[in-house]
Amino acid sequence: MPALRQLDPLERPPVIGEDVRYEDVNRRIAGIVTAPTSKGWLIGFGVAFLFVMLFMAAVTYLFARGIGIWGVNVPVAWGFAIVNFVWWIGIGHAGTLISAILLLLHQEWRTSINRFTEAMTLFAVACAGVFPILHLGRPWFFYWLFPYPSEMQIWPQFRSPLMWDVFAVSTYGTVSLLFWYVGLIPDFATMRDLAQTRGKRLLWGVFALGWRGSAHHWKQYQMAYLLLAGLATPLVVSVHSIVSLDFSVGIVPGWHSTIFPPYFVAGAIFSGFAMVVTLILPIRHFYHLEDFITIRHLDNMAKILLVTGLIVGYGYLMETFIAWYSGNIFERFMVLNRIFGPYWWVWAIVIFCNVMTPQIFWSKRMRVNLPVLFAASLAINVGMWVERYMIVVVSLHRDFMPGAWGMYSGTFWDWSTLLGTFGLFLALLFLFIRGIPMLSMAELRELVPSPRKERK
Amino acid sequence: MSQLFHPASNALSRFLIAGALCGIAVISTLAYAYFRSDYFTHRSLTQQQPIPFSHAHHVSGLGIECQYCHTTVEVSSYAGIPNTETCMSCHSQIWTNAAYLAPLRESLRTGNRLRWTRVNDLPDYVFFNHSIHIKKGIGCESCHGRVDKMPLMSKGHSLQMGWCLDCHRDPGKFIRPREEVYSMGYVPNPSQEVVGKKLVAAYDAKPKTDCYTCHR
Amino acid sequence: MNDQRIWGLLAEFDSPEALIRAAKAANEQGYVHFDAFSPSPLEGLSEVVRLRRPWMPRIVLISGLSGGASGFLLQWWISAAAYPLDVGGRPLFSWPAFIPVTFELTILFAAFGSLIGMLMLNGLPAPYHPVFNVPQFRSATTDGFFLAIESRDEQFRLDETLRFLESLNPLEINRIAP
Amino acid sequence: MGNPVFVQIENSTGRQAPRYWRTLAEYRNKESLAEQSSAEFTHAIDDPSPMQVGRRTVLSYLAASAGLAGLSACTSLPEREIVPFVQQPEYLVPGKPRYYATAMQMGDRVVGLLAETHLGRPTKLEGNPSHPASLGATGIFAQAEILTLWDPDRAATVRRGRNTSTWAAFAIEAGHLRERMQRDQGRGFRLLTGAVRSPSMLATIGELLRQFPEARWHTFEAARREEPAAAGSPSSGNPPVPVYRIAAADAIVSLDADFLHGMPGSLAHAREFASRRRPSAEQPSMNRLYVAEPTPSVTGSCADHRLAARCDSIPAIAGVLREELGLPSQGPAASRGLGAEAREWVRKAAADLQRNRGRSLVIPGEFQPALVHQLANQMNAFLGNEGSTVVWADADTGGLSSEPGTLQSLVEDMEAGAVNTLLILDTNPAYSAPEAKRVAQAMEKVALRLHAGLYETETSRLCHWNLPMAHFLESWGDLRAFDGTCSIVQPTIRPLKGQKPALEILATVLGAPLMTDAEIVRNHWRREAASNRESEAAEFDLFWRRSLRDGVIRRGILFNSEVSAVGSRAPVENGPAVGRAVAPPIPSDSKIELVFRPDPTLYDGRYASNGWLQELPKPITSLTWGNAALISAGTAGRLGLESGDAVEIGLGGRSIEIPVWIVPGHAENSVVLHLGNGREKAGGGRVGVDVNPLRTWGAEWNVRGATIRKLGHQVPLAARQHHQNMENRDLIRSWTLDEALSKEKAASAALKPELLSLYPERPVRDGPQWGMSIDLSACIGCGACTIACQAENNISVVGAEEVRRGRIMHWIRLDTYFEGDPSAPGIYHQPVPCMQCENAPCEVVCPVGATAHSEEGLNQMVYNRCVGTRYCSNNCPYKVRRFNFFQYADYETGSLKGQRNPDVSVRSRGVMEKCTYCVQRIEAAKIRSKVNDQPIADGQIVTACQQVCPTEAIVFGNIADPGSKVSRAKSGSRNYTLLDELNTRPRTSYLACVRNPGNDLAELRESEGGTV
Repeated sequence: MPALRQLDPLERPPVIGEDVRYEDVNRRIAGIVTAPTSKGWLIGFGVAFLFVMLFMAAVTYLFARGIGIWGVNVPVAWGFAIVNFVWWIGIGHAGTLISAILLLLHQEWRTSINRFTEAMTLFAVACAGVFPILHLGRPWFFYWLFPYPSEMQIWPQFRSPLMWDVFAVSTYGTVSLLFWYVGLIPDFATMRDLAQTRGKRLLWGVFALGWRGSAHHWKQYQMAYLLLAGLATPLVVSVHSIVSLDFSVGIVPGWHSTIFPPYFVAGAIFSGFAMVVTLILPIRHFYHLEDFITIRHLDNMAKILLVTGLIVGYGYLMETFIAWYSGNIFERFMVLNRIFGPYWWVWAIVIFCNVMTPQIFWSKRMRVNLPVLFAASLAINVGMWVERYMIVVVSLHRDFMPGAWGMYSGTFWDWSTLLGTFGLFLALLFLFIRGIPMLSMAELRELVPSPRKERK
Repeated sequence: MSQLFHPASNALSRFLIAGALCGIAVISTLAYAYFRSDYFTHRSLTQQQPIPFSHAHHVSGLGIECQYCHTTVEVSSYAGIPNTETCMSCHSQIWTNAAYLAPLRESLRTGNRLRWTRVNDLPDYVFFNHSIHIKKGIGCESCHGRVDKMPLMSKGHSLQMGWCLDCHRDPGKFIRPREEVYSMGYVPNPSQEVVGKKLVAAYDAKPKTDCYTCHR
Repeated sequence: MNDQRIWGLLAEFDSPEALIRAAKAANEQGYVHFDAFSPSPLEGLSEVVRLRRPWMPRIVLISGLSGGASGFLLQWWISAAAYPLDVGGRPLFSWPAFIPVTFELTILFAAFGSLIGMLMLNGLPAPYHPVFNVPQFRSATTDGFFLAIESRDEQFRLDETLRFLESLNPLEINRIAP
Repeated sequence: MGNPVFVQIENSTGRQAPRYWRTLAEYRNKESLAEQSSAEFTHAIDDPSPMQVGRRTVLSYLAASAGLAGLSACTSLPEREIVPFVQQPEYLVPGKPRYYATAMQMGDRVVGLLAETHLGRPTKLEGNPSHPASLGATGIFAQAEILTLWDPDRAATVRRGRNTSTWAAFAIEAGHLRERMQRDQGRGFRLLTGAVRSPSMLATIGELLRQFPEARWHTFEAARREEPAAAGSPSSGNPPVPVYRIAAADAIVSLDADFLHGMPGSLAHAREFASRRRPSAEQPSMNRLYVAEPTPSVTGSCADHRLAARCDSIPAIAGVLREELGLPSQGPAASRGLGAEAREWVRKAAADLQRNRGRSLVIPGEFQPALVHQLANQMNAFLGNEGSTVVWADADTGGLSSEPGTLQSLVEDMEAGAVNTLLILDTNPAYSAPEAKRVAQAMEKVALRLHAGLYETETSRLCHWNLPMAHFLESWGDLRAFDGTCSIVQPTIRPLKGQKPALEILATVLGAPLMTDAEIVRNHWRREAASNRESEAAEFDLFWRRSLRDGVIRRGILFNSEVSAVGSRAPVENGPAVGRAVAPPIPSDSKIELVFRPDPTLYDGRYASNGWLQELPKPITSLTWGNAALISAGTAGRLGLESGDAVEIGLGGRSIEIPVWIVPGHAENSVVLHLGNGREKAGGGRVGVDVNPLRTWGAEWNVRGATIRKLGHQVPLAARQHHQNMENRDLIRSWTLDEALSKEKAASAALKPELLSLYPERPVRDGPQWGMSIDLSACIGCGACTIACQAENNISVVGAEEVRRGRIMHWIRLDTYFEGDPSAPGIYHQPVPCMQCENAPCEVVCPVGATAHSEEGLNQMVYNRCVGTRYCSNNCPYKVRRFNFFQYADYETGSLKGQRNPDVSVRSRGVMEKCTYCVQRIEAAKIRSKVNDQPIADGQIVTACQQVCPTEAIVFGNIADPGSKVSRAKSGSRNYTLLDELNTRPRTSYLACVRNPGNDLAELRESEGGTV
């Protein structure tokens, strides 16, 4: 209806297909859940599950033998585990960003992807969350990181950024979950009322909490949702800032830098959106959601990739400049060592993937060219992982005392743990797609022309 | 009839939520209590011993001084467990053929050592030193409890870190005159506050709560 | 029939606009205990439906503040009071280091506040509700637009209210069993 | 590419650090840093497969080197026992260590020791301060002996052939043997021992030879060159032994002599040497050291003027030096043949020697031929050093008329079939002798072969009888030190598995199977006493008890003529006799020479199954677990070799495969190979490469004309330190003497930047504040501190694979850096323990408070609280924290539990650990002082590293007391802290290293004019 048209006066591709009717929303989105399981889904889930098994094997061996099975050593006492942690957390940022910040900014194009990206956030945070525990030398004492009244009368040490991490990540996980669930309540109600068998209706009904869609409900609901968005916005910024403090609080050259918080947050959004693109393109294709996830979305996401990519590039630039400007020989050596040292290839990959790749998005043709977009998003995902590798490993392997320098490389078990979390992530994603409406029907209804029932 | 749930389900659902919250509280309280319970710390739990040795009898009954058997308590980290000969110095005269002393005589004859079960045991990463505690006026009783009332030996206190800290933070509450260190059931006079303050100053008892004080 | 034995009347309309018009009308008629149901929030309904004052912001604010306060105090107590340890020559009460956790706890508590607030103010969870007695109501979460007038409203007279509702030409009207 | 940027960096460093080159690879091709890096990349750890993680090959070493009772804070309380004595020795107080004076021998070296025992378990060895060869210090070997004692791989059972037997059975066998020998006067009976420094052992052997006149005694020390002993002495049977008084020398010239580390008395040498290396306003003088040697040794690394010279050119250099000093000699002036730098070095050395007549010293290397020793003796005599810097002690012959035979003669006799019985006492020729195979084959010809030793070895495999020998800590004995001082060796524990001491085994052969070693030794000294003035029992008991207590036999109580008669009989007269010999010709440098030396940590291989020594980084190269062929950068460049490249070294048809290691300051065309590696029959199996196949009689120590062929694959070597360049960082300050003195005058506090902190300063605490000072001018880089720390603090051995991955556990590491021209670099050592920073970065980042500060300024590490985030290690700028990546400590192997220090927790998997300033010693001392109401005196608390250090480079104490040694050390201008710009405020500080290159040529000329 006209109200909608006014939303974007410029001639941009619409945020939702022209000919989508009100009832299509139910039919096509709820349909995905109610339809019988497809062979494609089974195969996809099966493959993901195999990697989950690999993950389980790696973790079991890890607990049995100790983290010595990884490549970590002294001086490089942090390796894949922390790299993966930071990378996954970063990916976990796009979801809340899209749901919360874009909501506050009235970017209505977020509507058709927010549910999906929130789910992605949750699963990414879940994958990230395992690493702080896995990487402990004595994981069975992980609970010592929580302030509980122990009979030893000894407590955690709150000056440590790792403690901040514990709270930041757990808070982020919890709030994202709440946010996601609140958003789901009306759709659960829809599913409850669409469901055929009584069993299904009961199941959905439990989650729907008896949602009736009354005006009162909607009023309070929108208020709560808005407040949650308002809370999630500073949260999402704070979380990766705090993760970055793990490094910038340390004195290691290449860590000890004030630019880290903004630069990490940008990096997080960067990798997060890259992951969204990577996932949404195939799903959009297989589940024929072109009408709901339109070229407009992809175009916008490509732009965000470009912007955040530029910010990240600026981060690299400043690091280098400050290293030279500070006159600190350790900082200078760190930069030179990154570029020309034994790990020069890491630096090269980072620059290519994170700085050069997004530049192609200056061109609109590239932004809307799906294969290019997909390839670029993959490159950025890799690039951001390698960037964290650069920050963690390349900074540590040559710090202050040459006599203690060393080299690092991941082992078979490092890699299997990383791949394992991919499996975990995808498996959860498959289950989500299959079991829960992956787009917010309640919100989509606001975007389509309202119906007019025939009188009988 | 298109109602999915029974009218009672409203009340039920809210009850369940409330219940879950209470459950968490209850469980954590129980855990807190458990790890401080005698059941967990083995406090006042008697162990199977080769000989049913009674401190009650030897200390309050016969009035034998602690150091008579625990000879090195003033000079070493270990208080010292009496060797077979020490026991035999009396038991070659009295109770010479008491059945339950057979293992003792056996030990002297064969030279095989007696194997007691530890009652007051600290983890290997805790380095406790008896001599300094004695020197600073901490009575046996303060850690080992009323040994003179123990027919069979058992832990007098939990010996948990928190318990140690109670004294290391404020020795005044427990310190006693050196001549009273070995006595059981010592009553401060006039009052522990007064005596404690005086003795802490007199003995220069400034225990540390540094980690290295006990862990090395 | 006796109007005590019904919970209210439920009228279904063919479009959001119709529902909004109906709600307005009911409002002008002076009905208080009526409610409109729609699959998605409708602009214009909220001001028609009289709401109690919005408590939500206050709940969230209070829970947030309490979270922050408790977090900060906890850290102060642990670091400066419970077991003061000299850590790297930093002051026992090094408050700048305590800010992140304080902030996170503020957000956490506030978030819980908003969820619990929303549920409480909406009287959820309420798996059972009289309106569910009307089979057609199932479409209220997909594509149906309903107006319900409760019998407890002192203006509620079965025949009048029925007539009033028909005047808004709904698709159909149902009695809601209590 | 990046080059210009890099140059800018090098110029733009704030401090006036000398210009350092980076890795050798870079030095050669500065053009591309990328290449340099890739060269370095070859050292990278490649992904180990899960199976490699198992480290099976080294498990048995781990066994010999790990720990007890874990930290896995168990929530369910375990049930444990108390086992009191039946009758308690009244002196034995549980919880208090006892110390016994004793002594050990290794080759020709004898060191007096104090053995620390807990409840009768020897747990640690310290030097005996009143012993002239120790002065309170020990070397790495003495520290490692404690592990050897408890090594589960030690020989435990009497074996006859393959089957186990008993001592009784052996006694019977010995009886038969003796009967036969009585019949034939012992014809064909041969005794083969190592160097014998024990008077009572000599006496026993003498007794044997007296009873069986036809029997013969041979000695074999794998790591001893035979002739020099006789050098420069009259041809008569008992040559005197030179004793050097290093402290008295202002100018020292070492002709390939590692006198600070690798010689009898080297501990004393090091102490005296260091005493002249600490210039200050009060004592502005300093000695000057000239060293000519093929590869940097510990001594060479301390030289003020070091010449990298092929081993076979040393005689020539000695000749030229002698010539330069102006001693008469016929023949061509040798100097013409020498290279420019060599001539330069010789001229400087000669000038200095001239200037310091009577206060100078020329020391010949023990692996140099007799000629060099003769030349050195002549020079010392000529310079009037006899009696001042070099004195002569009588060699102890135990009254034996004839010298023992050599292994070579024994082999010849065996081949000739002249030997029917061979008794080998703890020496292993079948592995360590040149032409070992020939030795083995010759042994086959012997009818009855008996072997007694600590381990079953390559040699014992060839013997009919294997007799497990007791460790010196398990047996009585006596030993004669380099200067003739004798000590009683007293046992600290009964033989763990019923092994027998060598003395008792010999006694059994002599027909006194019931004679105990205690009786033998005591009787010997009673006889000695009888032969002297006071022989009354009372006198003797007094003497005996005092000797046991002191660990040194006081001269004068017994002897009119002192045992270590610092003889006046200088053998100069025969000097000229040698002098007439034509100065040796200069060898052509073109041919590649092989130089064979005992391994710096495994010696002749006897320590091959000692995990501590295997894992102790070798000086200069920092290699662990195995050896490499050491070559110079130039040679490597010519052959296109990188460190780690496998090569085939061939010599006269024989060849070995071995990786190479490039050593800066190594002589060109010279390959140094270390003995003692690649033993099949040791602990967990073969480690490193056995270089013996290349050695032949007559060419045991160096030989010319080897071939090197690159094999094209890399061998992963386990080096501790991968980067030996300081990168222009102010880590080691090295000054010349003049600089040092001038700075001394102008109090150079200006060097230190003002250190501000955002945080309020700590209130000054009462009570002691611990601190440490390490004098880099005194540190010779021997590595004793590292292994002493390992012994004291129950530090685990991790094995080659883990070292390669950078997981070595040593709490105090030795960084060695090279400076300047790689062919003649400056070499600097820096021991790095925990700095105990006052503003410790590690503490702030620990989430569980497992590391925090103590009131006495210690940076505490609480193992049982650690969850293992390893954040502290990342945040430690000095990288002194060590992590248990696996369960390194061995909880299973029983015998090892005996070795553990009961006052230190044994760390479990997943916890961080680090240097604690030996807090167990601090706390013990504090408690002792409180219980006895005596204050802690300065120097009463010594850390393990401080106690072992031969040069007293490490000082520990209370910095709150301005009078303490450590405070005074820190007050000097040489004092500085590492990375002080980080404002970590370390409690461990360093004293700048002072070198004394001194004389420019001008000054030389005029001084020469004066003397010549």
